[in-house]
Amino acid sequence: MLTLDNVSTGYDATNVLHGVSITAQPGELTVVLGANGSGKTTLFKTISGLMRVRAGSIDYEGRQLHRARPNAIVKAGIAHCPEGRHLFGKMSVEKNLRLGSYPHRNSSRTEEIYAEVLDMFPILKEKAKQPAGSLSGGQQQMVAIGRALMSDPSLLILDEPSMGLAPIIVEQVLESVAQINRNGIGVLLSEQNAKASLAIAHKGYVLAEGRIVLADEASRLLDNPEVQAAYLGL
Amino acid sequence: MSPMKNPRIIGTIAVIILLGLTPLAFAQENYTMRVITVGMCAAIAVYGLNIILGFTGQLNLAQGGFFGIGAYGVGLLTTDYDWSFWAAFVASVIGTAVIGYLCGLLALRTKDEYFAIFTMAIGFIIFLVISRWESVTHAHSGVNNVRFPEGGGIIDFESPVAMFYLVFAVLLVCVYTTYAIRRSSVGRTLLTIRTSEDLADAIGVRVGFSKQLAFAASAVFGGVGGGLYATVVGFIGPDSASIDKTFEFLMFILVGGMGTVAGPLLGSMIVTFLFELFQDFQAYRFIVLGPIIVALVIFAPRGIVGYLGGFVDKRNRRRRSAEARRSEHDESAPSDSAAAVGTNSEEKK
Amino acid sequence: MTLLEIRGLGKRFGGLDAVKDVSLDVEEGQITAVIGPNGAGKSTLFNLVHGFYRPTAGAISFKGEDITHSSPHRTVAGGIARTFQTTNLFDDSTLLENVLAGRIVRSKSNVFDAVFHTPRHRRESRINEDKAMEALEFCGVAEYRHDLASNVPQEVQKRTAVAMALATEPELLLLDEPAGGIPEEETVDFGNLIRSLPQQGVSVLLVEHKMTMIMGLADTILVLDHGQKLALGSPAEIQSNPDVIRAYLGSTAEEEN
Amino acid sequence: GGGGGSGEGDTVVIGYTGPLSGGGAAYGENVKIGLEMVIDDLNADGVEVDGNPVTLELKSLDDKYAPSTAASNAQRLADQDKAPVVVSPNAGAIKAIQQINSGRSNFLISAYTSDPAIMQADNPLTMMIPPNFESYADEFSETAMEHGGKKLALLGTESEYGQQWTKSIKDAWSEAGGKIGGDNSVDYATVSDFAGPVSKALSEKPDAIFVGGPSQPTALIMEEARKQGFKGSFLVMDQAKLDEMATVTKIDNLKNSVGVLPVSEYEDPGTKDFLKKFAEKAGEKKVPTSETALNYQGIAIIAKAMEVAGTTDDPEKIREAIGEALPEVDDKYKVNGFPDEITEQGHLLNPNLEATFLDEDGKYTKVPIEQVSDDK
Amino acid sequence: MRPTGPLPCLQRNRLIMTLFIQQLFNGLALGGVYCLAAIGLTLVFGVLRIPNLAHGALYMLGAYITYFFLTTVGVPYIAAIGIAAIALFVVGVGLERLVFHPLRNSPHTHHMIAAVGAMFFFQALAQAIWGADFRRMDTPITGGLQIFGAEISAQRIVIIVTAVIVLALLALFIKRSIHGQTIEAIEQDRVGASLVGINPSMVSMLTLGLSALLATIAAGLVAPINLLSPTMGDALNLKVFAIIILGGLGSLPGAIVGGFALAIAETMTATYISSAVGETVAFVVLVAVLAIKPNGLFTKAVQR
Ligand SMILES: Nc1ncnc2c1ncn2[C@@H]1O[C@H](COP(=O)(O)OP(=O)(O)OP(=O)(O)O)[C@@H](O)[C@H]1O
Ligand SMILES: Nc1ncnc2c1ncn2[C@@H]1O[C@H](COP(=O)(O)OP(=O)(O)OP(=O)(O)O)[C@@H](O)[C@H]1O
Ligand SMILES: CC(C)C[C@H](N)C(=O)O
Ligand SMILES: [Mg+2]
Ligand SMILES: [Mg+2]
Repeated sequence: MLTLDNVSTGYDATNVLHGVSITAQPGELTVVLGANGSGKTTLFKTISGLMRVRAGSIDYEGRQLHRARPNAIVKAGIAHCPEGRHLFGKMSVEKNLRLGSYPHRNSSRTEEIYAEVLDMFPILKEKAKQPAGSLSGGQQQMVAIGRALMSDPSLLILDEPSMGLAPIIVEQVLESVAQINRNGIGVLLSEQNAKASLAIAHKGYVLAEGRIVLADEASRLLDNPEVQAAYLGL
Repeated sequence: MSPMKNPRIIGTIAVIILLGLTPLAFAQENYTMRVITVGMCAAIAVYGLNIILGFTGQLNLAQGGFFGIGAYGVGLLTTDYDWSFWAAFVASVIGTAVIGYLCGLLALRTKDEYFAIFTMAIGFIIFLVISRWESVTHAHSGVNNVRFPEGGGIIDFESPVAMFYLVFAVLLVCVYTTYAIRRSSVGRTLLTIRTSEDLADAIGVRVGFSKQLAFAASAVFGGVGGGLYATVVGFIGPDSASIDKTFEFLMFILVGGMGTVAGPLLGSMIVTFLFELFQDFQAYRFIVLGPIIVALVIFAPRGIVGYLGGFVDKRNRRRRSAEARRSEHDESAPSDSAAAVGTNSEEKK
Repeated sequence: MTLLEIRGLGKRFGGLDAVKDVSLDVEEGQITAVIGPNGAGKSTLFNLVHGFYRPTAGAISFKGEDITHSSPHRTVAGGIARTFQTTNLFDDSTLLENVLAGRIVRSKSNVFDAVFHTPRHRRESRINEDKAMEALEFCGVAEYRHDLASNVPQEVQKRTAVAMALATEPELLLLDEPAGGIPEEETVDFGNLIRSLPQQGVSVLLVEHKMTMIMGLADTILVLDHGQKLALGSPAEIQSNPDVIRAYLGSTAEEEN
Repeated sequence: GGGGGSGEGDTVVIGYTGPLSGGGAAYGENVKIGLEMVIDDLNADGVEVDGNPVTLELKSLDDKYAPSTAASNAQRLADQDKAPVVVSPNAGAIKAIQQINSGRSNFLISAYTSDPAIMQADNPLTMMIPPNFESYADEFSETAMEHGGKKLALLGTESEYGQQWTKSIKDAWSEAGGKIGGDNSVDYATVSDFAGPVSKALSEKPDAIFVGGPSQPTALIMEEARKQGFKGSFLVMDQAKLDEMATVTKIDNLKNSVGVLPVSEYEDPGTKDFLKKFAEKAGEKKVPTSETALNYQGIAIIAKAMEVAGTTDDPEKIREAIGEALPEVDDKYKVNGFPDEITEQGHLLNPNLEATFLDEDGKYTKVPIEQVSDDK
Repeated sequence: MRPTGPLPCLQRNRLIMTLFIQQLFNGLALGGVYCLAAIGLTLVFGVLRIPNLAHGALYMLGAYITYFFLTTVGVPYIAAIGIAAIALFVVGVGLERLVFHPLRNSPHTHHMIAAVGAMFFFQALAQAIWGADFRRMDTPITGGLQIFGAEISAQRIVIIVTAVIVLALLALFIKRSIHGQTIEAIEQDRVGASLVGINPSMVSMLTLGLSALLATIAAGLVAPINLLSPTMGDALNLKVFAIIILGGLGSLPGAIVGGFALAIAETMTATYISSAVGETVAFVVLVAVLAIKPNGLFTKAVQR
């Protein structure tokens, strides 16, 4: 279980997150909703160690992570597919993906997961030898998701995974996310398409200006009139 | 905001006035005058570096070479060919411009690290030519008795104070040019290239052409600095074109602040005096100076002017953006249809 | 009137036809959309039109003039502006400075004007500031003009990118996923901004994956797949085209209606 | 002599600017040791100017071999430390300093270079210490030809000084009827492996090779030449010292060479004591060179000239007094071919200049040298 | 005295041949020196993109420490190199921690100047400890070979062979091993690298340590054919940058070809044109090549 207790953090002098507390149950799909600039990306970056925690604590399966470095956090089982992808542009798609398995590089599961990823995004099979930087925007997004999966995580953080993807692929990706989750991997997701994401989630949080303003079962959020007005366009 | 209220401009003007007054205090101290005057010659070359590196973002490591071409142009023409200083000066500046332009033509085909090392090689070739082409440059024997500028019977440039003001005047032109460029669309053009060549391309900037001009201009400043240097010191050797000069210039600009108006001047003066200050430690001064250089780069990465300017900018920006927001909200009917969009999540709910 | 004419355009990368035999007319005063699966060649098409890439086949003309091999700065000067798929701003400059950068292509004054502070330079500076403010206001982000680009929310960045492109005074604006990263529910406002462009004399060529937005905006839609034309038509035609549904829209198509 | 008296009398600063870091540091250090030694000795003996006891003090600055830095340093020493004399050990630096030492600033340059170009500047305040190197060319050529043959290869260093030397050897050699191959000079300081240049020089099958730069790399070049089978003789430039070279290579590699006389071979009255003091100061292993010895002598001469002139702060008077001072210098300061005259231009001359030939048995044979005029 | 009359034609041809072969081997040996010196730099500049101008100073320090253990302490040659290599590894790690790590997000300019500062420091330090005098390091590897009348010493053969082997191993390491790829990954995207579990700080540290270690091995092998002095690294510094840029950044085969090509060009022009031209030729070749191929000879395959 991932627990954030009263976490605050930010850039420069100003805080962006103000005492955020959330939990993500193992194996569950947790979705974070919020308007542009509400702090979703910042929250994810804080969990994966890309940003320093200024106050509060983070605990994952009994381990204190709020002081840990990103590489230790990946090793602990949390993979982060970041906003902006951060691929290795000059390396081939295959190398990008294989570097994803770096924390467990000698594991026998690597080939298995690699095959699964290519199954999920068949186009990457064709592009395996191309530099990642020459792929189309959407294809790069697929590589980023695939790379995160390659670390065989127990919790996968996806920051707007469908950004830039064609509608049909969005559908597929959300389907895959649900599938990944059904396979027992916990997922922490932020997604533009609130309705579709709530539909596959167990639990949801609503973030506004760096504070959690709502937390509930996903199905209940779907029915919540406030949420409907703000995020579901109803 | 009127320029007169801008703390950066006030600061720059204060520095310049202070510098302009130094002869009052030090006219009798040849040593101090010499160090300052030589430092100003370097500062002129550093203003050149500021254009290509500070504004345009291209790490040009040939600047020491261009400085050397300017110096040797003046040195050789006034001695071996008996030209007047002014004619020699103009000729060598034009010469540097031509050589700079041609070098730029080749060098700018490369990018990033390749550009840096390419220009380093050019600088080094210039140095090797100067130090080996005995029949023309006298190689290591150097050029002796470089002529003083002719004062036309009005000014005697043999006086260190007169020489100081000559270099000072040229320096002023460089500072003002830098200021003018920075404020104009020319400066904006170069800055876009520094940030992203692709994006600059996308908004219609003539990237290649602009880089080319910036490179040539930077070489010209190098030549001007070198030409003055030759007459100030009277004797020049190949060391005036060496790669060490380039790294010295880089140090000056980095310590002063890249892409700023006052940075090159402040950096040149401060580092020059720092080096003189530590002279007493002789060979061991670099045990202290080395780490100081490293520390400056680490702790004031944007240089002294960048560091101070950062505060000013931030304060200004904060005040101005607050102002902007206030006025925007006061105006109840923003211009166009779509402009009424609330970008603020608050308003949307 | 046809503003942009693309004929038989092609671009190969190694063995791959990123764009192949694409023809398209972009009419003045219209919003033309290009959609298609990831990697269909949409961005490549933009890069070809804009002069970033050299086509390996075909021809492009703008206002009757051949621009097939024209370089980007010529294209921009000629009246075509663009934004990038991933937001691209000068991060450590303020928004105003960003948009002013868009004015460079229309500036005539040179270093000497700047140094001697000539009347031309003064006049131009004033005009540039005015136009930049105009563009910022038009895009609804004027209140952020003194903020650094890296410090403003994504949507403001996206709008600023449009403002910067508009500052070059284009007749045709190429927008590559301008609303990427903006939640679908919030794109309505952004859509309104784009819709108002043709009235300002700016025709639009648009790539976007947000179908609600595209269907509401576009006059004509070109669908690309594997670099080639899959369909061309009105939103209604496209939405019901079985090929497009299969290759691109998926089940969302039905859901929308 | 400014610098406030400290009870005992005035302190006079002897300025020194030389390469104390960078490629020339070893050379600059050698000069500095000589200066330190002579100032210690002079202070111990007591210097009295115009009835007042004077303490000498050495102030050294590093110029990394850069002429313009050297000139700044010299100016600083003259301005701030009121040094009436500034020592500089290389021709380029001296030329740069000559631009400023007479006129607004006045100070005497104690010039340690054997390049006569500095005498041609007609600078009234320059004292040149070592012999004009052009003097060596004739006798070197003659000796080498005698022990080797008529064909010479040029393999000197590419410094200004090396180039001048090469030129003068070239002239002398042809005049003596020898043949000269191509000029293979290389910059000793930047060459990573001497094998290439040596092979090239040897490909012309020379009977003699002209070498020289700093002692150690010169030794390496000679060693490489011997390794590649060269049997002829060497002409060794005065910058390299045969005894110092023997510390990095076997003496066998150095045999059959003509070069300047090692300090230890001089028979001046003060040489023995000087050697002893040097060993105490610098260690047994270090070889004393003329850089140290000649500057030791040089400052002793200037100190005496101050006494004779009765001033420590008028460089012109000090310069004028040098001629008169020479015979009065105490014997202990005569260590390395002590001069008995100073030319009008300011060159110290020893009438009995000698070089040396290191023969097959490893013995030094003296070779008398006739000095040439400094004018071109 | 040898006969000085005109040589028979045949004999002259043989002499010309011998000179050519001799210079070819001299060029190869010099190429070995360049390559060895370039190896560490290729890792740090070619792959991590840190223009470490202090590399020459590390090389110098490596030589002095080897000398110290060999001469002052008296351990055997190979062991002295080994100990010095370990010492320099620590120095390299320290350099990364204290200088390059704080600058990880800064542009090249900063790295360069900081490296110059570090170089000044190391040189001054070496002079303070060992003095300015030249030192000579002895080697137990003596003797040599005669090939077609050309003399080549055993030490130089060791240099050539070591250079090629080490560079080839390194190329293999970068291409094949996951550790090699981590270095590349860090250069391309630091954030991405930490997200896949790489510790960029650790890798940078190890890389700099490794580069200093390799510089020491180079110095230990090369120093015996020349002299030790605090500035001994200067002569190599610029040339080594030219070499790895010429080959193409990050391309190790490029570094090998570049090193040998420049060295042979240098020796040959010095032989057949003049030594002044020989000195310049490395840089002229660099400028000419980059003017035609702006990304170097062997641009990495993936850069396309
Ligand atoms: N590098 C940065 N420096 C300063 N402020 C930043 C930085 N990155 C983000 N911010 C600010 O932090 C706040 C939260 O941003 P964040 O990216 O976490 O929001 P988000 O919910 O992910 O938004 P989006 O939906 O646009 O991705 C915003 O106000 C943003 O302007
Ligand atoms: N420089 C390049 N080198 C090699 N292949 C390239 C290059 N640029 C694009 N491609 C390939 O061309 C195809 C078209 O890419 P493009 O970026 O035009 O797609 P797109 O339609 O914009 O996709 P998306 O909607 O995902 O942004 C892709 O398969 C991509 O991998
Ligand atoms: C041997 C020395 C007298 C030479 C000195 N390096 C000079 O430049 O004059
Ligand atoms: Mg986000
Ligand atoms: Mg695209």
